Amino acid sequence: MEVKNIKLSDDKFFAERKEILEHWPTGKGVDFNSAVEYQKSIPQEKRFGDKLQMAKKEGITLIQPRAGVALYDEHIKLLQYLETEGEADLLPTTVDSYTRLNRYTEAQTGIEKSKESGRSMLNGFPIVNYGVDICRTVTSALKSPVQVRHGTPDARLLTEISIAGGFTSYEGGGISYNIPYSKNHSLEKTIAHWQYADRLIGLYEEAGVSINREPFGPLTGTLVAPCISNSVAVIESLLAATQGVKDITVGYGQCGNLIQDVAAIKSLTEVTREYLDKFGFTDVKVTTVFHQWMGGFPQDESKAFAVISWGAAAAVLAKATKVIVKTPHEAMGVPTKEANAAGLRATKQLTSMLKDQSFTNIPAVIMESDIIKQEMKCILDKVEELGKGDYALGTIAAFQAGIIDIPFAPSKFNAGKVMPARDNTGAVRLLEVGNIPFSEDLKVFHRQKLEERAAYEKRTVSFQMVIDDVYAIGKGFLVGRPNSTK
Amino acid sequence: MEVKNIKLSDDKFFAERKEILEHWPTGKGVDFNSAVEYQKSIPQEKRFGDKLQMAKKEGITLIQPRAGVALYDEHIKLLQYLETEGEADLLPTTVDSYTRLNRYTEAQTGIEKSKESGRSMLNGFPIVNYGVDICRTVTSALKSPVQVRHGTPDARLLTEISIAGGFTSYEGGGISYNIPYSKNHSLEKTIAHWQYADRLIGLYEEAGVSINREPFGPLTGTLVAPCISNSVAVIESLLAATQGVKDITVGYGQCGNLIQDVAAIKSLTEVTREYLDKFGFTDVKVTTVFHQWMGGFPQDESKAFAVISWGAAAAVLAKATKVIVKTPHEAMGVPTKEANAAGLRATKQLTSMLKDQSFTNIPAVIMESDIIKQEMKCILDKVEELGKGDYALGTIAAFQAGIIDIPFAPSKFNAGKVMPARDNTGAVRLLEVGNIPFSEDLKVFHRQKLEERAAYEKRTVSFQMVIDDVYAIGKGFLVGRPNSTK
Amino acid sequence: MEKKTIVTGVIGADVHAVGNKILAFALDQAGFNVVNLGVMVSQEEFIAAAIETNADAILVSSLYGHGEIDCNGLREKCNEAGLKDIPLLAGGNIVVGKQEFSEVEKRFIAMGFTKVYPPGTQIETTIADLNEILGIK
Amino acid sequence: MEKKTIVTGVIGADVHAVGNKILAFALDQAGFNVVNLGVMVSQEEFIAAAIETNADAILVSSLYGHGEIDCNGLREKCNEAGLKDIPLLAGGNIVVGKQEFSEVEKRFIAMGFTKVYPPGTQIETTIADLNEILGIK
Ligand code: B12
Ligand code: B12
Repeated sequence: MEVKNIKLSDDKFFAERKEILEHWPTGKGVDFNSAVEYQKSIPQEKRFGDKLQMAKKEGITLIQPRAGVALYDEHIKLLQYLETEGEADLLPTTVDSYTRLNRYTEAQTGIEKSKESGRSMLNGFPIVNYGVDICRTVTSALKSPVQVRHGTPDARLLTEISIAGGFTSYEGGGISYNIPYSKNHSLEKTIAHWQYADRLIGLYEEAGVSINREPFGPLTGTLVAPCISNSVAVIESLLAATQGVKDITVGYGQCGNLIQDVAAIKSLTEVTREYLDKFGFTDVKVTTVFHQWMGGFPQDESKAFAVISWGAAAAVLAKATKVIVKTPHEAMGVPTKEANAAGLRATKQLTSMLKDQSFTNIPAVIMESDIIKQEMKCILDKVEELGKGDYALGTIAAFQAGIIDIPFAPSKFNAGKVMPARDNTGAVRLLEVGNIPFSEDLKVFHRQKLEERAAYEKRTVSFQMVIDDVYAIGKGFLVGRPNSTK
Repeated sequence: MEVKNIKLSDDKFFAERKEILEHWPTGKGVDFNSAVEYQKSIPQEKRFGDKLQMAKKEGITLIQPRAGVALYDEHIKLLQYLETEGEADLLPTTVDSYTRLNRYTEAQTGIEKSKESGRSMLNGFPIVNYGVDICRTVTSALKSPVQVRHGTPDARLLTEISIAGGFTSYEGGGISYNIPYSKNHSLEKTIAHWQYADRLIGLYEEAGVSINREPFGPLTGTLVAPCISNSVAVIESLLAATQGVKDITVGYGQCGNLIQDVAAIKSLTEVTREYLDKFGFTDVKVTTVFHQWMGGFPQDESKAFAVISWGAAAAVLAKATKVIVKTPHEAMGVPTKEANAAGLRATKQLTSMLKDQSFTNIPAVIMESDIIKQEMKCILDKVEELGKGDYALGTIAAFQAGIIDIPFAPSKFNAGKVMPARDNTGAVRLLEVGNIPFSEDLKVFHRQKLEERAAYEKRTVSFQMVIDDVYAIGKGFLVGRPNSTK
Repeated sequence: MEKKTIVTGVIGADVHAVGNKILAFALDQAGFNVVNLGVMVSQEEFIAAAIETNADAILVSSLYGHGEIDCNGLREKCNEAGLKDIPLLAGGNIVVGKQEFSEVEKRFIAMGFTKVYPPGTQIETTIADLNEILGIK
Repeated sequence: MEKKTIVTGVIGADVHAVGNKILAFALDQAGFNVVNLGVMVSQEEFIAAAIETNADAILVSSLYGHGEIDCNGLREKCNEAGLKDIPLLAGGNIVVGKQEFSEVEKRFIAMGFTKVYPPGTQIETTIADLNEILGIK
């Protein structure tokens, strides 16, 4: 199977579609034309993309939780609660892990067991099992726009049901929902699957319905250097735009050093725009999402509040269009609705309190942003070269060669040679560059930054730093120092 | 009564002392020599000043709560709890409001009523009523250094008992514990009273016992522009140093704009050092304290956590030596020990997580710091001029003339002409300069900053802005915008 | 219509001045004749001012936590001084700590207060209630 | 002394790889012979690996919340496969949501697990327990 970055032909798409809609009985409930009609009936203030554009214009940062439970009436109550008690601006529907792996039979068991036990036995909302009508019941019960958030390598049926079900935004991508979320799916397959999803959304666009699309920015959420996740975001934006997507939100997971975090959002915005324009997609809208720290959280709820708040502050100071919010239960398990709303309210306090402050143009941020841009250029140029101008082919080759390499990813198609570690100020650098094609200057830069830390900690640069850094935030630190220099 | 900024003579001091120790029966328990001996027996790791110096050297920020209850065994338990469960680095003993006004009989009623009702009927710990021995029972039961925090215009007896009781740090000053805390006390009187307190600590210094002294930085805690509180801090440092104090911690209450907050601590440190040196006090040590937002708090506990965390972050990024911590109960009442520890743990997460990041040298901070220094120079020069070189006389004259003027202060000796308001980025500026002797340039600067906001909000600069700003943080904002521009 | 006169102040040894200043300003804006005694006001001062100005209500603030001790006996002293049915309102952070407000309310009503308010009461509520209590529409 | 062999992996449809990588590294450092199956491991794969490597214990991680469903029946399958008394340890975030751990523990012990661990269990604890269970001192 060869996958190229070209718009799917109608023939190819509709042939595939026929098959997809038969994967599970609920597929029969999808009808494109009536779905377009239904989507058109959704008022503007409930459309995800419109609300994002408004926020972008006003320079404010919207807040959005993650949430999903097995039973749909409980799910509605949960989202309503987050809307009223949590003051959420945007709502999610987080899909369960069985659905993400197309294991609809197990998801069905989860639904049944949840009914029996009275508590959710699934870690999310099984959209496919419920089908179009129940999804419409959910999305129409709420005042705010709702987005599907998942982690599904093959999301073709899920996309069909979701958009027909009235969701106005959709997360994922052929790279970002594969490498961090899967072990055995090849990139050829997942990129193709996501071309399908993006083409479907392109068809909605062509029918006058704009659906917001969001590549999953944070990847494994753990010490992912900005240049890596930003490069993936740019590539997925190009792949989506090629299929006709017109509204993209690119994302980044907080690393914790404020300068680097603001610089990451800045470079992400600018380079995504640059590449879309370069390939003629000047009419594609770009907004940004900042994820509060995605790695291991402290167990203590007060400390979790602090991590959440710091993430909220960084998001606003970076002028991200929206921020995805963690909860004080993060280290423990799927949060109760109360804990979820608590994380939201803490975040809301800061998104409104700090909205008039910006750090996007301070010199240190501009410098760091320039470095990230240089790094991204090294990666993206090589991807383009390997693909001979085709970003789908280039990406596949790049992963094979370790040109793109995501730390801690479970996928066997990821090289896993890169090792990240924090420098002496907590910014994430690369201890082991692997095959990422950095220029000599950049390699020296990363090495120097880590030697600086090593000298301060009086130890050599080593894998122990990586381990220490993985635990650090959970233990109350950013840089994982040896006990002697704590 | 005329009060001059000269070291009290032994004659004068000891005559006054005799009288003071008779104000309440527990005064008899104070013996200077045995107190010196007792203080010398306190191990170094429990000495406030030493721990601050260590933190300063390491560039870290220590955390300290406020806490005090009526019954001493409960008070010990409370502080032990904050030490273990709250991870406090430094401990307080907050004194109740009756003691602060020397109403020891009412404090006694409070103790009795607390015993009866089983809950603390006092808003703090009545040090004077308990006397030296019980204070030693308290201070020796703890692993960390303990400081007395109060708000007492005439604290002479309180100081005697506190230091003999084993406290190694002491908050307050003749201005900062008068103007925000009193209605009728004249500055002549309170400056004289605090000369006594400072001289007593000077005597301890001369006997080889160093006690840390901390002027109360935040004053009324509500929109106090940095130049005002910083000027008061410099003056109180000079007054204290004149009496022989050798270890001073100057403070500032967070305003909320990060650049301004970091700049405030920067200018405070530098100008205090400069003035102490100028007057020959080169051997006086200077550290800083940053107070998390001291004005009205949000009712909601999650939102309070956000405000607390933002204060913690600002303190660390400003490299303050310590931070005074609020609690999620702030808007409601004196916190439970659990709420107090929760605020501490949130703060600890960020003081350790962000310790390797600093904002003290970014250009925007340097610019803002230069402005604060210019403003302080205008004020301090005039104080010096009015006092003909004597900062005690100068201060009294300056308050009379409104040269120093503290917003919202209850004292009838405060001019009350100054009105602060936030500019368009949330920095506190002066809407009404009153008689503060700013240069024309500075006046124009403040005016422009507020006009900028007015234009954005499409209304004129007015008192309504002040009111809106007072409520803003409690309502989730920093700048109090009219509804139309929220 | 004639302006109603309100005596306001912060009772006891309490120096929290911010709310008091803003409350007085807002009541004045809302058309009341405000006699603001500021902070650290004794029961006697409240009563003297109410008599002198022929006040229609006394609005007591207490923020610092000693409100329960400080307010105790105010109603009795009002009665003795001939201010028999004068409305007494209390608000702020009137007790020590975060307590179940319904309990606090009971204790204050038992002490003879007409109405008591929890922390964070909006100025609009205060004004609306005053209008009702004083029969202004 | 001979090295003890431990089979580790993340069960079910779970892809949380970070803890697994670090756990495997630490066990190796601590002197165990580690057979790390990575993420998304089925019950069958655990058992096959344990048989093949003659393992002394199986260490099951589950992070994503479906641990209870995924672990159900593992002991029975071990018994059938001839791994009668092999120690079965489970840890991570093994159930959905923040639950009273003692309840969770009961359910897992009832399912035949030797030991279960709450979220945030330190590597040192894991190693110490393994040493005890396997009679290493
Ligand atoms: C990073 C992360 C992710 C990354 C994972 C990237 C990757 N491929 O590795 C991404 C973003 C992809 C992700 C996805 C999901 N995640 Co996730 N994730 C986390 C997070 C934040 C950190 C996990 C981590 O790496 N910790 C650091 C490592 C070092 O610690 P650890 O994994 O806990 O492992 C240590 C210990 O647990 C212990 N241990 C582990 N196993 C065992 C076994 C034994 C026997 C013993 C003794 C000890 C032990 O030792 C390990 C090493 O020290 C946690 C929350 C947290 N902990 O803060 C949530 C969390 C685990 N995720 C969760 C969920 C629900 C999901 C998703 C379903 C939904 C979503 N949020 O998108 C998907 C699931 C996908 C799937 N099919 O598995 C939930 C699980 C809920 C529950 N159990 O109730 C958590 C708890 C967050 C939450 N509170 O909701 N996640
Ligand atoms: C600023 C402040 C200070 C400043 C005051 C400066 C000054 N002179 O004004 C300083 C730092 C000096 C200070 C000192 C103290 N404070 Co103080 N302070 C505050 C704080 C943070 C804000 C108060 C404020 O200005 N709010 C803004 C204004 C606009 O709101 P307000 O005062 O609540 O008033 C409004 C409403 O309550 C209502 N209202 C008020 N009165 C009435 C009456 C009626 C009838 C009605 C209907 C409504 C009403 O309308 C007002 C206008 O909107 C509060 C906590 C909070 N609220 O966040 C603590 C707080 C009031 N302080 C407290 C304490 C304990 C003290 C001290 C004893 C100890 C200390 N922390 O140092 C001293 C007391 C000194 C003394 N003798 O009074 C406690 C009281 C505890 C309790 N009741 O259980 C509080 C609640 C903090 C806490 N949680 O511990 N404080």
